[in-house]
Amino acid sequence: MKIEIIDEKFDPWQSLVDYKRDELQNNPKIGASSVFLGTMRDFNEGDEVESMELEHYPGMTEKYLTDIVNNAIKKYKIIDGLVMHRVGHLNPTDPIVIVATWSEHRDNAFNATRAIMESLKVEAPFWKKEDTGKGFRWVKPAASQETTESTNEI
Amino acid sequence: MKIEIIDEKFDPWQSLVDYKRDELQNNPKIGASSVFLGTMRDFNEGDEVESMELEHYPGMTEKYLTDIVNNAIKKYKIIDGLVMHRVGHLNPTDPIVIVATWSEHRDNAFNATRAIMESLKVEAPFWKKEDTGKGFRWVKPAASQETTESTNEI
Amino acid sequence: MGKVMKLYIKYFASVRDMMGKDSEVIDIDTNLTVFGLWETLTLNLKSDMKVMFAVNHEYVGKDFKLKHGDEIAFFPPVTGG
Amino acid sequence: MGKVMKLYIKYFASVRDMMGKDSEVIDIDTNLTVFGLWETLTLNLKSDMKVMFAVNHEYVGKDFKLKHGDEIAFFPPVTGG
Repeated sequence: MKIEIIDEKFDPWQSLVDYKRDELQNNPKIGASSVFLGTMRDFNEGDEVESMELEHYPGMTEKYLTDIVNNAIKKYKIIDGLVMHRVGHLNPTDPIVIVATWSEHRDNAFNATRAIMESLKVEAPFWKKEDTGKGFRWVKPAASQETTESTNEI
Repeated sequence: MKIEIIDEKFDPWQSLVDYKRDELQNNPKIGASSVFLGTMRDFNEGDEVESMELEHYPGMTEKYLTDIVNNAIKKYKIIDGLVMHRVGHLNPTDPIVIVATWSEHRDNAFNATRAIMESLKVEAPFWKKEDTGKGFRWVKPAASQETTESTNEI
Repeated sequence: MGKVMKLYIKYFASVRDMMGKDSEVIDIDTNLTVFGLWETLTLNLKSDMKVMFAVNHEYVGKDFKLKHGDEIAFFPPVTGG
Repeated sequence: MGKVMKLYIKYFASVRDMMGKDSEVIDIDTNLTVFGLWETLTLNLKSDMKVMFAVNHEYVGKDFKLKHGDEIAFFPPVTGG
């Protein structure tokens, strides 16, 4: 497993190839690899976005990413998983997150990568602040992600 | 769009990066990329597999792959799609197929890549023949894939 | 007896193994369906093989009517990906 | 009045902006829940901000009881990925 928080621009495919070369290249039990890459768009909620700051909670973020991938390994019987996530200053087209899973059969890898992304979106402590050119704003989560046991209005 | 049938071992990630560099690198409308890679295992249906021959129907295969990706572009409103598929002699751990889609939002890319793979499995004319060390055998499709309008028992 | 038409026939994978060849060109009576052609070609073979039909690179149903110059392919269910 | 305990508090993102600081260490009465602590800290603030609670890097519900030495974090719903 690989979990990494990265504070400068990275090449997600190269990172994937490097990891695969080291850990997985010669594993003939792998029949399926599913990869998701999230990249920064130059628009959000109808506005142009010039750049973005991505903040995280060191320690807790890594812990949750590790738990999320371990849960996917168990639930979907995948062979291995990887999550790499940017923090810091990002520009449009910059990679934000790459998630990869490896399994014997395609169903498991597809489902695991999707599940990791969905869990990451609601559990992993990252926060985005956008510069729209007219000022900064904190990104709001999608409506479906707004409630958890520990969310409270004050 | 890129559709390619490849008759020798290839590096799927490098192919992806090359295509992205040429066609998509600077498209700031892309927020999500979903990639599936199928690789050859050294086992199938309980038996060891030493190598495999992959055959296709030149002309029809490319036509169906193109139609499948075009349908996904329309249905899932993705920005672009890629399919590269091996034919010829393969050994365990060799890449068989890479499917990639690019979209604004993750839901579309996830669904499009999955849909392309499922359609490819039942529509694209490819056939696998395995060498189990005890002889050759044609691979049978999964039970769910066995019937189409034009399938008939004789 | 109708007009004679020329058909270009291809066999793939296990169907090719069964037929013992990968292609043939035949001249045959018109008003033939793809399944009719298949029955003609396999008259002397016993097989429970599932077969799919494609004409000019498109899947077709068993009642599809053939015409002069068609390329017809017979093959088992596909197993790519 | 119970025993005094030391708490290490962190604020992130829009919660940090509202609090005007990113962390503080406080000594406070025992028998406090995480929501009780939040109410104490925001007594003079008006806000309808949604806030999430984590104690020692784990999400907790509002009734979670704090103990000496805990690291408590307050932040808005997460927006990574």
